[in-house]
Amino acid sequence: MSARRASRTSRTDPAAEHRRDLLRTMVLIRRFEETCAELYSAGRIRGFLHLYVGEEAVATGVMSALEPDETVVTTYREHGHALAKGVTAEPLMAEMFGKVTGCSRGRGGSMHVFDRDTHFLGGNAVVAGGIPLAVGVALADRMQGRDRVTACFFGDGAFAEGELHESLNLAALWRLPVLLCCENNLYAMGTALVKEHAQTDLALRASSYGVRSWAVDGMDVLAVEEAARRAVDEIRGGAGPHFLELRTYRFRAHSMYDADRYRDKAEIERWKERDPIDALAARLDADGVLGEAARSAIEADVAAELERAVAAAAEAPEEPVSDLLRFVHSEEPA
Amino acid sequence: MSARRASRTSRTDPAAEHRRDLLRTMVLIRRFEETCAELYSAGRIRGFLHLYVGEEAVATGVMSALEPDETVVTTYREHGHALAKGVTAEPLMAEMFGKVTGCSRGRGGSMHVFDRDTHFLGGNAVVAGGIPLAVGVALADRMQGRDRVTACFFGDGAFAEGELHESLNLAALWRLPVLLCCENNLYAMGTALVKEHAQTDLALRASSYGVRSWAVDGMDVLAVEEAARRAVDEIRGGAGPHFLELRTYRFRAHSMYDADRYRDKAEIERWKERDPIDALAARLDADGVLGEAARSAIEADVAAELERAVAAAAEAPEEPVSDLLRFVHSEEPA
Amino acid sequence: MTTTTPTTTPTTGTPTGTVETTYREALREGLRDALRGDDRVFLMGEDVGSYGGCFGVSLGLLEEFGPERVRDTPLSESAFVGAGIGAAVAGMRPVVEVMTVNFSLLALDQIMNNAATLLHMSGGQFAVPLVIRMTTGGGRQLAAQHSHSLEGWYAHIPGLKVVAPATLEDARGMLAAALADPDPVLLFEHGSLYNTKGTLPAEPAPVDIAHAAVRRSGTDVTVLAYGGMLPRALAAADDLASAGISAEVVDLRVLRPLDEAAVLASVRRTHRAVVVDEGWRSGSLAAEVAARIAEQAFYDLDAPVARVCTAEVPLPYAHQLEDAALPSAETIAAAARSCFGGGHG
Amino acid sequence: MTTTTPTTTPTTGTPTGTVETTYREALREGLRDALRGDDRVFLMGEDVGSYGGCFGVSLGLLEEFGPERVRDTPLSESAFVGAGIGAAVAGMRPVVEVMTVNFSLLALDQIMNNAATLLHMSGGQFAVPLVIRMTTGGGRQLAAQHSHSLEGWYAHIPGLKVVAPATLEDARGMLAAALADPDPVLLFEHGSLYNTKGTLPAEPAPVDIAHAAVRRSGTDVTVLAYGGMLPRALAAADDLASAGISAEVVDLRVLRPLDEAAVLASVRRTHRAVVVDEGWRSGSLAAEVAARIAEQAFYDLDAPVARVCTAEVPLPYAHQLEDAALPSAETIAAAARSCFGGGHG
Ligand SMILES: Cc1ncc(C[n+]2csc(CCOP(=O)(O)OP(=O)(O)O)c2C)c(N)n1
Ligand SMILES: Cc1ncc(C[n+]2csc(CCOP(=O)(O)OP(=O)(O)O)c2C)c(N)n1
Ligand SMILES: [Mg+2]
Ligand SMILES: [Mg+2]
Repeated sequence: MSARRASRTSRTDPAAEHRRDLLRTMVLIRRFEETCAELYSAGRIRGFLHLYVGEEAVATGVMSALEPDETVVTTYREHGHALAKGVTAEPLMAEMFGKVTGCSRGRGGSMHVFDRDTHFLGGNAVVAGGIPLAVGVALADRMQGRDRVTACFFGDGAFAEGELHESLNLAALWRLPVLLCCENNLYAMGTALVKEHAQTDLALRASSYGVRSWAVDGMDVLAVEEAARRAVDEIRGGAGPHFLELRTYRFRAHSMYDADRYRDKAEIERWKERDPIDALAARLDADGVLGEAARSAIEADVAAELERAVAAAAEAPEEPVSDLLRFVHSEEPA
Repeated sequence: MSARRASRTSRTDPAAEHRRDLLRTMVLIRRFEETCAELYSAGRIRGFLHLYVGEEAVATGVMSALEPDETVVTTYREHGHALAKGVTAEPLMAEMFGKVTGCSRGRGGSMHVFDRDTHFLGGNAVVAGGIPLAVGVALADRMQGRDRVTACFFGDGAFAEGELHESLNLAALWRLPVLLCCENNLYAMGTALVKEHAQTDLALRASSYGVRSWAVDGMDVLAVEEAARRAVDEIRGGAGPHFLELRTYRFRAHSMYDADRYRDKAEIERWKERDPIDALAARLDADGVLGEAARSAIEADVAAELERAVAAAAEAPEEPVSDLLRFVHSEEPA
Repeated sequence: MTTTTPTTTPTTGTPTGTVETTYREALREGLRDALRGDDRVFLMGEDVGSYGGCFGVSLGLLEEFGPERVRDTPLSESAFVGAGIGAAVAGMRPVVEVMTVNFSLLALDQIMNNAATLLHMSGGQFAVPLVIRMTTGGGRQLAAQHSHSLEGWYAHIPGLKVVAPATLEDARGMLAAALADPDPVLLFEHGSLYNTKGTLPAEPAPVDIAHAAVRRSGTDVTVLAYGGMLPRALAAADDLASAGISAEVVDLRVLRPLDEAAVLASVRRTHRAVVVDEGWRSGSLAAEVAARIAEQAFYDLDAPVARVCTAEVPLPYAHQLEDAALPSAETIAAAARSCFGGGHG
Repeated sequence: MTTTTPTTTPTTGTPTGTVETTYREALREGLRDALRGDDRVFLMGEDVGSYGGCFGVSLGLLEEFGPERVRDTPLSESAFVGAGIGAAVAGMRPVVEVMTVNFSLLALDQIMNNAATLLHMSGGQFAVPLVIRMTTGGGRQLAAQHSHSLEGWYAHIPGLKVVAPATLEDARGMLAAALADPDPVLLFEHGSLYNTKGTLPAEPAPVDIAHAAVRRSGTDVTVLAYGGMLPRALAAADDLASAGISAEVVDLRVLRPLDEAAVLASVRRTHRAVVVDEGWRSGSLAAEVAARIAEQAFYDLDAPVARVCTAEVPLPYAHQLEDAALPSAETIAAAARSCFGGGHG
């Protein structure tokens, strides 16, 4: 995103252009996933598929505060993070199809998107399991004198895992440059926040580790971006880890397997009224910097991009079975 | 202890008598462990041996607030807890010797003291590993309608483990009757508190889970007892788990293997001035309810008890090797 | 001591006293029977309640038994497994569900260092009558963090019993037997079996968790399998039959302690053995079974024991790679045939 | 790529260019060489710094290399092992110490689901050049939560290398080889070996972590062992020699991938094999070794492969029980003798 942003800010109103870019990213994520849902129903994507629909503002806003060479570690619900970080739709879609042109060569699938070029370190499907990795990347950056921030995403459910606690303490103790982004979408699968946590103010709890923490409206991409920038600036300035609790909601079920029996339909509808894409579009409209035509152009552009991605993925070759045992060990020395 | 207390409160001044009992318990723990240290040096106790010297007020004060049928779960540094809970010196010493008359039949040793009669559930040597057990016992009590409190002991080091976090949340979420006693002796082996935790106010951190928490002077047995009683009363009243941070210090090295290179001798000396036994004795003296003779009597009584325990342990038989495979599975049906 | 009242609510009654059911529903019936029959039994784990279990096994049980006995937990594998151990010690009969064996690594310290060890370490004082259920296995394109078969590790731990239902009977009946055991029992459900359909007697028959079961008799070669590999072993036996090889298929069922007598008895009859195991080959449970056969039936063997295991690779998402990594009816049959090919002997 | 400068600070110089040392000191020299030779190397774990390592291995390194490179961690096995993985991915060469294999269960999710898996799951993009050291084994009356030998479990995991130094040479040299490996390597030190004394050449010789080593040549029976069991296997060989049996003792050294060629070559010469393993028998690494021999050298064997493992019991504190549970020179020798006793064959 940063790269794209940079290439476009030469136009007349850089701020407006930037906000349109944010909108485009969110639309790309939304449409990408809607396409995935269809392809899943058609049996062309398999395994587990967790959609981010409704939460796009979180990944989009945070990534906007990161540099291209800064690492992101995230979960199985990561298509949005990948696209926002700059992984393009084509290798991402190919990964969904399990093709060798996929960003993880088809070995990872939806839950394990990896991309070295954009410093995208997964795609971790053990809840909370990615957090220590992010702490380690931050440690390496610090030890090697690189001025980088590593961002890590995880859910409200992950906050209950021991690894979260250990990692928060370690990051705070060593004042490591890591931005911990807790996507609080109020559910861990079918378990509501109040059934996961005795004390549900997660930002407050994170602050008890000596980590600066804020709760942020995760449906407002500009608010997310602003909070992330502020946190990243402070981290770059040496203030140690920061924690953002991003209050958001998933509009769809936990995964394609989930019948979503545990949520009140009215609750879902209420949250849909706060759709982050509609909200930003309305704001841009109000500011006179979007309009019907521009929005249609974004949609058309995204649709074309996805069409190409799907076509390419469909045609791409499968990895030959004779290569099964590759990548268990490195093919080159250290 | 409760039983012993009950049997003695018939004398003239029950409060004084009770405080003398607390003193006796602390002296018993101290002398028991000094004896162990000698026996270890003589090669008659083996394995790891972790002494509680300096911390006696913690176990003694907390146990005093518990009923005989209430469960205690603790760590490898548990001789004091066992003695205070009512395990007698004889089977405890036999356990140190690895004899079949030991409370764990010699299979546990110093780190794994268990005693069903006194509801003493170990002796857990994986740091923080006992905490979930205590939560589970409390859960069973609640589900079976038993009005009991389970007490769990662990160190400042254990607070960094994921299991602490998961257990605190679970206990708080389900409002379970468990008393979490964190023995903050400022070190986890050779690692000082400030190198273990970014935020060292452990009671404050525990409170962020929605658990009522207090920091208590762990060198003052009466303060510990009072805090424990207050917590236990509230827990019995249905207030859910409570957390006590008991600020204490170990006068000796982490274990008999430890050369104690990492602590400042002056720091150790400063803490020794706050010896919990001397402190209580001085107070009882000042209140005119102890005196030289009474204290000597306690010492003599304890010495005799330990002499008997050592003699019995020395003479007790070893378990025959032919029984090696016993107790891997139960010998009776459920 | 645990008395399980026979259920009278079969999924679909049939005139002949049998019911049409699935592996999933059979497991659910087992849970329902256990919850009905013993107040001390409760089910606890992530999403066992409102969600109905991540694979739908416990659907409806929350409504029937309420949130105290069908207990949703936070994502805290170590704490809730440990709490199950504590509750078992204190008189309950918990059934703890860990979603998959992959995540059970987060609770392995509790399982190994407490559940399996407390009784012994305490010199026989504290038993742990706990059942832990989890899903194992691959074949559903769930990739490298959701597909592994680690039950062999658990089968290494003294103090545990480990069982793996492969049939509807076992899916329904093993839980009662596990709960009747005074010590911890791990029950591994295979993810690819949940939708398996079949019929069961309306009245649940008691199932034993001490013995392997011969699922198909044969004379020429013994194929040993369990869980998700049993259907593949049976398919291989069909295939072998059409090539004139009579394969006996033994369902190990109990992974610890192994029913060595049954294994050896079959191999001593057939003189050839193929061990099928979805775990990775090196250090697999199949290695143990093969080693025992080679140790104790060495002079009865007409060919080396063959093993068919999963390729030594974290399971990939791509279907063709995953398929190639897992044992199949074809690779099992080929291994069996290879027992007849040798020029030595 | 990792260049390790040969150390020039032997513990005690001797005229002949050798030094008197111990297993512990040899490990420390290996660490010191690694820290000196490569800025990317750092040591991290509980009490590796001020305390000097729970078994004294890293004593003095904090003073020499400072707290950034000899890094005490909180008690958080999962987080600091995971952080080691992340740091390795990001260009460092971490050496993470987990005090004992028993506690490593708390980090097993990270080791299995991340360290071993990232490279594959990412289609070759993210390698994890990490070394994890830990102590294993019993024999010191540390009872059931500090004494187990679980390295066989790690040897089951594709994507890892697993090594176990039994000699002073290997104690000093294996770390450099492990750090030169682009992928995760686990190094198991045996708790009973730390005080082993001996001499080493002053100049460290490179050690390979691909091959087993014949520690004693023999012609009648192959005894396979590693780590803490090697001295017992060698003692058994002495004992057997006096009874006229020539035992070859092979030190497996590398538990994953097994040096199958070396194992088979020896067994094909001696026609008899005893596998010694401190793990519990069922599902032990010994089962894998025995299975491979029986699979691939079946027609070369004059007797079934024998295994000598630890009794299937959580290790007890009492010395006589612990001794009885562990393999000993006597039980190893007896197993070897039993290979000659059979009336069959
Ligand atoms: C350790 C572990 N336990 C359980 C699961 C199964 N699981 C996958 S996602 C999930 C819920 C996670 O909730 P949350 O962290 O809030 O993230 P969200 O899915 O809401 O984005 C669960 C229980 C898992 N993948 N890993
Ligand atoms: C999980 C685990 N990691 C490491 C150890 C080794 N160890 C034993 S005691 C100890 C320090 C514990 O410190 P703390 O919790 O403060 O208790 P204290 O010994 O001070 O009473 C360590 C690191 C262990 N037993 N378990
Ligand atoms: Mg969530
Ligand atoms: Mg401490």
